[in-house]
Amino acid sequence: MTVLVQETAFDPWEALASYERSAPERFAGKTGGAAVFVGSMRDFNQGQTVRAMTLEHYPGMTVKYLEKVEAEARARWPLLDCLVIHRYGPLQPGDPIVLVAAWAAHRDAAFSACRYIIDELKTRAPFWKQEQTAAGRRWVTPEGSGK
Amino acid sequence: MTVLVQETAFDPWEALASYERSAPERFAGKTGGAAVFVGSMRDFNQGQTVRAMTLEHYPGMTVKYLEKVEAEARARWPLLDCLVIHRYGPLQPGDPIVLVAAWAAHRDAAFSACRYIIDELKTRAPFWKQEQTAAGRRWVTPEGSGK
Amino acid sequence: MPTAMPRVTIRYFASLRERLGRAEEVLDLEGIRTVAEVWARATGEPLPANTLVAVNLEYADFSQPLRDGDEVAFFPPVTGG
Amino acid sequence: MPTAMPRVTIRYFASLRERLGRAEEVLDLEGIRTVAEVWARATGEPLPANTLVAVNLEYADFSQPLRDGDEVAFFPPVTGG
Repeated sequence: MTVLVQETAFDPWEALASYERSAPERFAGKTGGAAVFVGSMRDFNQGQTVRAMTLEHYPGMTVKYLEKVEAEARARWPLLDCLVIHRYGPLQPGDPIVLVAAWAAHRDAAFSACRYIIDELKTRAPFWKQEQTAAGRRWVTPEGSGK
Repeated sequence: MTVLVQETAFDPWEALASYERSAPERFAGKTGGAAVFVGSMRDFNQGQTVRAMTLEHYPGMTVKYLEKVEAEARARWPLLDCLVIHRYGPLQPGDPIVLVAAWAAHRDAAFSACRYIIDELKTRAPFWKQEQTAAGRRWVTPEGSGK
Repeated sequence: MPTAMPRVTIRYFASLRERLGRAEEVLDLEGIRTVAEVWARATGEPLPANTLVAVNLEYADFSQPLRDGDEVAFFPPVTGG
Repeated sequence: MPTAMPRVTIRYFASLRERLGRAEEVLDLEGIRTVAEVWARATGEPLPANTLVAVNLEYADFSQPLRDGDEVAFFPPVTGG
């Protein structure tokens, strides 16, 4: 169970491959299903072209909050493992922002846990997006960045 | 939108990376979310150790059926792309069996489409698992292989 | 010159294929019309519960009428994924 | 010797930080006790709708009483992920 909040860019598929390789005994033969969500930066939002983005966060609280959500997911569904990665700082269009992965013996647990973690993260984890458009900088509001 | 039904083993994360690389203009900047499910072969099922598995399918109908499900998903949710890969033939514990990926501008569409495709695949796509255990070969029943 | 007898190809999969001991056969449609009648004539057995059928690679009903050249497939509940 | 005045550290994030023009300050708890009172004393402003608050890195209510050394953070609705 790993939570990473980092300024460094990451490749989601390489991160998943390397996480599975790091502890093959946790996965091989036991995992019936892995559910993954990758959220990336779009070059448009609320009808405007977005050139760049800065993600502010509350250092200390973000990791603590994501670990709490992950523990809640583990309590609700039988999971083999979870991985959560979230960027902060400057981002370019196309950059992966967040990765949530849940491994389980059965697919329903993997799917439900992955969805639970990303939904809680989106509505409660202390991150704030500021977009750079032709009209200047603007803070993203939950209505526009949500589903 | 790609459906592959193949005997060859595949690495799901490498398949996703290479699929995204193959058509970067479809993804970069437009994708807000990618939802992925990877189903793998477990080394146990219904209380017994499983040594190996053979996946029988109905050639011709499997691809046709999966393309129909993918078209239904595209009609129901605004998707940028989908990728479905399914193995058949002999499998070893730990082998990925199925990959379903859905890319969309928004996470709800990606998640819902991914879940819809794997659920329809599990309940209607003409594949049949036969397991090899210490007690011999047995056909898997939907109750045991389901969720 | 008499016209050729209409025929269908029948395919069986997985446990059904193993139990019947054959994967494929060709059946004359003489005096029969529907999927259910094809099953009865070809196997002489009652239909196992939950058996699924596809005609020309698409799911079908047992009441579906068949035509010359159709491919009818019978199989148990699926377990892929 | 008088005991030191109990104090809290206040942090502001994102649009709230920009609007108030500061990221962090320290406030004496003299005559005030709750999160809501800290906001009022520190900013002199009405609370913007939907403002969230965390005490010591955990979500809290505006009625929560504070103690010496607590860290109180005010921020707008989150937009991560």
